[in-house]
Amino acid sequence: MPPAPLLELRRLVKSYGGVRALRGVDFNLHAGEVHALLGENGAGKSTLIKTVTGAHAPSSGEIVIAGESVSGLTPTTARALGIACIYQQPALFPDLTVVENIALRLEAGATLRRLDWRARKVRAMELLARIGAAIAPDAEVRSLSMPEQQLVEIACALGAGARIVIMDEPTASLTQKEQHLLFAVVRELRGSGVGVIYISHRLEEIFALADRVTVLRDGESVGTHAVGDINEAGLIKLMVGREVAQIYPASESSAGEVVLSVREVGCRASGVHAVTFDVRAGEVFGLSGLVGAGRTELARVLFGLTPADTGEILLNGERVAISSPQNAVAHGIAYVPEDRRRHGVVLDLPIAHNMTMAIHPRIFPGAWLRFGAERSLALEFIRDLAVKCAGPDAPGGSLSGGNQQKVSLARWLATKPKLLILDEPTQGVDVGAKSEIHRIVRRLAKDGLAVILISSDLPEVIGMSDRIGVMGGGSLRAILPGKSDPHVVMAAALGTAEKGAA
Amino acid sequence: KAGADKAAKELGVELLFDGPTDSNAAKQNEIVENWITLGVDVIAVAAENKEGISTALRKAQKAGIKVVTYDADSMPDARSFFVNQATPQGIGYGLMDEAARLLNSEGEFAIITASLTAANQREWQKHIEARLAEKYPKMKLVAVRPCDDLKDKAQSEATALMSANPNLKLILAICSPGVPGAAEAVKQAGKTGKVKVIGLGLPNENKRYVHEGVTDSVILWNTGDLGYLTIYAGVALAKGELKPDAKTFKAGKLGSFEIIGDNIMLGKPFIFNKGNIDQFDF
Amino acid sequence: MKKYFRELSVVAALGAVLLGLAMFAPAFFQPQPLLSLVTREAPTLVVACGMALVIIARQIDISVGSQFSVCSVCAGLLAARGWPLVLVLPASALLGASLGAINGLLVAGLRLPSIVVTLATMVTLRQGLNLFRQGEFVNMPDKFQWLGLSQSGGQWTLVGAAFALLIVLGLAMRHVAAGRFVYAVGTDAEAARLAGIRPGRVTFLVFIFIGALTGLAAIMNIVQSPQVQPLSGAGLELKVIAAVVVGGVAISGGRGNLWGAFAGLLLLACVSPALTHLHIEAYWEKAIQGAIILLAVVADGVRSRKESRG
Amino acid sequence: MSTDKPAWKARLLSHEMLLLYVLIAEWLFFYFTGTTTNRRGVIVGFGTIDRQFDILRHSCEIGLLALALTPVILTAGIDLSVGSLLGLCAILFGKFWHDAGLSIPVAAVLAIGCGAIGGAINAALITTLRLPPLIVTLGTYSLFRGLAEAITHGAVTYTDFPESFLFLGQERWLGLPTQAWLFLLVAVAVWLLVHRTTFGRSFRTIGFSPGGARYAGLPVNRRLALVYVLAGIISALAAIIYTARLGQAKADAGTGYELFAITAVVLGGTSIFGGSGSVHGTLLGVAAIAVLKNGLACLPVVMRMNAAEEMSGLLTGALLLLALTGSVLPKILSTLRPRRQPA
Ligand SMILES: Nc1ncnc2c1ncn2[C@@H]1O[C@H](COP(=O)(O)OP(=O)(O)OP(=O)(O)O)[C@@H](O)[C@H]1O
Ligand SMILES: Nc1ncnc2c1ncn2[C@@H]1O[C@H](COP(=O)(O)OP(=O)(O)OP(=O)(O)O)[C@@H](O)[C@H]1O
Ligand SMILES: [Mg+2]
Ligand SMILES: [Mg+2]
Repeated sequence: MPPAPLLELRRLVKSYGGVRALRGVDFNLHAGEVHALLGENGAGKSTLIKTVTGAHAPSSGEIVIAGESVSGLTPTTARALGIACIYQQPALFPDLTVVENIALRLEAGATLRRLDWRARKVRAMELLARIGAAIAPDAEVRSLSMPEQQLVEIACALGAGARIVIMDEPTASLTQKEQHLLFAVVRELRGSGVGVIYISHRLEEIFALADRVTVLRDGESVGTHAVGDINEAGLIKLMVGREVAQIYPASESSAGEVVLSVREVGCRASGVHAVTFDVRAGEVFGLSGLVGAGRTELARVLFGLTPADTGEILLNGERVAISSPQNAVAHGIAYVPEDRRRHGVVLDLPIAHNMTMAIHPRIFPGAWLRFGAERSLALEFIRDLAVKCAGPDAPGGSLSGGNQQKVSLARWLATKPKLLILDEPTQGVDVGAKSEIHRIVRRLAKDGLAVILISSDLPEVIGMSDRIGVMGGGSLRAILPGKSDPHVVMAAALGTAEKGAA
Repeated sequence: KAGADKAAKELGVELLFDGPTDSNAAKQNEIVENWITLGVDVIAVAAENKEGISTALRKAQKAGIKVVTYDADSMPDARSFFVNQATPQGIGYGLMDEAARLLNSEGEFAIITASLTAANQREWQKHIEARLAEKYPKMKLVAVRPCDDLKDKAQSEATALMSANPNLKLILAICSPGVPGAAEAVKQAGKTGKVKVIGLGLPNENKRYVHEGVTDSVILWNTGDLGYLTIYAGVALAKGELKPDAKTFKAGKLGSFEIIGDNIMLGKPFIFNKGNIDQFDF
Repeated sequence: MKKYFRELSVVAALGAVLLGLAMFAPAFFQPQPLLSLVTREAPTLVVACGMALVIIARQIDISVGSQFSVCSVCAGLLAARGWPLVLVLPASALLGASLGAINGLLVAGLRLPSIVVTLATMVTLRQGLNLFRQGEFVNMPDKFQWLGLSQSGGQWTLVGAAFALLIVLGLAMRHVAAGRFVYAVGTDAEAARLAGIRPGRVTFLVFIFIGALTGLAAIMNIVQSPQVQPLSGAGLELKVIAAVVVGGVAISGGRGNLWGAFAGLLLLACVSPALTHLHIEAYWEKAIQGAIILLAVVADGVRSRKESRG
Repeated sequence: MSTDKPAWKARLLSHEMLLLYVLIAEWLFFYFTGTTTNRRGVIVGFGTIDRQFDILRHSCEIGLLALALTPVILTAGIDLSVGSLLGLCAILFGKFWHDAGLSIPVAAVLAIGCGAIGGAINAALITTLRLPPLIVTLGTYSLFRGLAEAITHGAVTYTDFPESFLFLGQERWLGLPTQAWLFLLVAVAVWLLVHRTTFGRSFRTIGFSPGGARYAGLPVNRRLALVYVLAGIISALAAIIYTARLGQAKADAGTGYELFAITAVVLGGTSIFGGSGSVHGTLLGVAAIAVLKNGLACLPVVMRMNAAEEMSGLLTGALLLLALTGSVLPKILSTLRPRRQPA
């Protein structure tokens, strides 16, 4: 083992306003190792690496690189110190080409330096070839798909020639072939003495790739282990702090009439094709799949944001054409979107305004605002869903993620929908709020609502759903019964194993 | 303004002077209404918009304020006297006649105006065209181009006018930045003498071009005298010395002026040329 | 081809106008008057280059017209005091740069919206100048005209300088790192920060830069005639913004280039002389300009809409 | 509730209240320095009732445009074409009445219809093609003014309107200048629309987060269209009042008014980024600018310098910068504080 670790973090603390994302984390990384970082959504993994890359300044604590304590790290100095990073949200420039994006991330130095476009292009192609990505180097990044953007990110990190390479969920949207190429790259890096921090929610990757693993929970490190010393169950226990199976409330409802029936529905613009399934009243229909599988796109089709152009949709047995969200709402469809901060709640508006946003015609007859009615409705939902807030007038942005999610949910429950589509309802939500949301979903199903639950959290889909649809590449690959084996679901999602039973 | 100041000093009255930098009827009304509430004794106005300003002036008269107009008249019932130095007709005819004299009543010419909508410019242009139709059949107005009161734009427009109309003989600028702008363009095109420039303007802005022979004449009502006379008339009116039926009016050192109807006549517009332009500095 | 659709369509429109002129008013293409017209637009081109940068960086500067006037008058006054050109030129650029720095400070430092900040500085500078000069012309010494050269020498120098600036800047935007920083900041300031660029500083410098260019342009303008009118430059901001936008620089930042801005400027600058040459009445001018602006953006909108569907 | 007290305090320090204090201070200042007794012993200057009415009268058109722009800016849009549209509608109104021989009310209704069409052109380009409002309205700014000039050849001026029409712009009714009643009516209507209906709520939502509004099932395009069409209608109304006040309709009516109106709206606390702002803030902004402008014209010093126009422009610009800086100062201070603590 080398004498001084490549990177050492001592009692690192980071707060965002009131949120303490990191509460004194210790961490170290050696040359020539792959150190996996594990933890639930919102555990603080991304925050940790952002302090290392200089994107955010830590509130307190020390960052030691190759034995030297550094302070006032900025993205530029971090890069100069040999740190490269693949961010979870691709930090690419959509208006610029692939070559330029790679160059901007790789080239440091004087602002008046001349750019050699030919050399840049050659280099970009080389890097892309190394990770086996077939991407036109002159394409604008905005025209790339999510996985392609992820590949460009990887190429950037690879090309930096860094001593420390950080990868935040690099495989989230990759196909298996690309994953294998990436693994080869990581191993090659390790072989050449580079330290790799590898973040992933997929345990099998960690066992395949990592040397050591550190688990974060609620902003604290709950232990570092050599991968050989620990098994999957042990890791999960560390991550969530209890047994997985216990968290999900049992299904109490029995399925009733078919509420929604989707027949061969497709939408060219959003890449959804030939999706067929039914959802019954009182049923939770889970939608699983890898990131980019097209689940959100399907939901957007059903909600009229990108209307379907083929197939038919039947609601309560009647054929309907859903051409716009207004239309969907009128048909009793509700959609809690996945991007909470951009689409779910309007951060600058009070909670009460957010909650009544989808029921204007009903609660405000004749378009006149009735503040009293609005307030009492908001108070009711705040009580029912146990939203922690200063009051109905507090702006949505002042709430924690989980509570924002509840506000978003309340908005749609207020419409008294027949069909509720939940897209990643617990992403970035803490454990407590998560199980509350689960309980609410169960209760709604029991009251006869048809629920479509989209989630990337495999245990969640399996634990919550009565049936599980598995998507991939924009189409529905399989419909599995509830409580299926996670491996079967994953296999269906990856499209590797034989089709599961419907 | 200089003449007005001098008259005010001689007569010992307080003078407020306000003029919008850009010619704008709405603004002028606001200024007049401002003066009414300030309770001045006399208001002297060069009307930007005949009908528009008249309402305000009638209001002033109702408030016991004496009103004289100068330069450009309002409706006759909205003021007591009009200090008439040059009617729009006088200016228009004057300019056209001067242009015809320089061209021997023959050839193409173009007009550069401040903006297509400015009231006084419209008025002058109308009279120029009337005079043209009436007296100079061999002359032709090929274009009217606005310069937004910008000298630079006038220069560009004049350049384009000359290349678009090879037979252009004269440019007539009826706004003051237009004259030096057009002159500079003519000079740069090397057409000094071939394309003549005349217009309405101030001597200082044009001296150089007049001496170089680019600009032939600059026409101006003698603002010094006009201001002087206007102030005298206003004060006399306020003191009751100037009666509505007077036939002549004596204004300080300028001597006596004829009154026709309710117009106090100052005389013809003043023409600056090589011979006299150096005597003036404003 | 697809990438440069916008630039090419502006060039095509320009070509159509020129073709029309060649057919119906060949007199337009006389070398000497054409050179004069181009010289008159040279300062505008310089300011347009700066504006393209500002808009690419996702900001806007509507105070350039006022800056232009202030620089013109101050430079004129200095010249009248006997300062030589070699001093007046940098002084004017410096004055412009410091006016730009005020905008930059307010926008980058206090994170205020640039459209409002520059609206305020535009009014303040313009009215301050009116107060100070009351519209009076400044007479410049003769040796300033045409930079002390002969007329055609001066004209070629000015046109050459403007073109040189355009080419240097246009190439720099693509081939020098700083230029790419401007694009990066305009595209996504946060991503730029993560890539090690300091968006605040880039914004600040861009405002200083347009200020300096405006100061320079003011000099390029005042040497073309012996007098400086304080009103000169009024309305320049709209002309320049329209040209840049017609040329395909996206108002939302990050897209477009100087070549497009140049084509846009030529197209709009052609309208007025073209009308004169085609003997169309002047009162159509504004309507035609407005129609050109709208056509350019509508064409782009229709195309990007088709693209996002396909 | 425990938050009651700070909220009350915050309200006293809200942008609108601060602006009100500035307005009152301005007014008092001019009242004491701009009012004099003239030789005839009559009180004249800023302090007279007539003066106040003049201020009101002169701010009606720009005030209307500012009212039109408030909902637009709330949706994070902008409309540069309102001043030009005012000019175009004034011309069309004159043309309908004078050339087509229609009665005044019919001509007025038609002119307002044309204003609506002008707004609809903006709306169509902005919503269906998703073009940035700044560019679209920059184009129509030129186009509308150009059309006004083309229709009249720049030359035709419609005048000789009947007394009964001029009454609207030049006389008083029930004690107030006639047009002030109309202005008040529009102000109340826009206030109600923005602050008391779901429309206003949607404007804000769209301004804060267009995506959020769409995902909440709000008819985003319809609301945006409404905002621009409304701006067109109000501009046309302003055109009619303008014509009545000056007794003439000409192609240059309302030149440069858009900048005043935007200034007033922003001064009134409406964020140019959309979402936050208020109609009463806009009214205060209009008043602050109008009082400043008229007050300066009453100050003897300023009058002697003949600098009312310039001074008021200068001070308006300064006031705007001050208001902007003031609005971000608390935020900046609060971001500075935590940084200092660990040091
Ligand atoms: N910019 C921010 N402002 C406020 N809070 C933030 C910000 N970024 C992250 N947080 C909060 O900090 C906590 C840790 O977030 P972080 O993104 O580090 O989680 P993570 O472990 O990477 O989760 P995931 O697996 O979802 O990527 C979360 O509660 C999150 O809501
Ligand atoms: N027509 C298309 N062409 C290219 N890429 C597309 C197209 N439509 C969608 N995509 C991309 O494919 C992906 C489909 O993602 P979607 O959001 O539906 O996945 P998901 O299964 O919901 O995953 P998650 O929500 O976990 O990210 C998106 O990343 C989107 O950018
Ligand atoms: Mg993360
Ligand atoms: Mg999704």
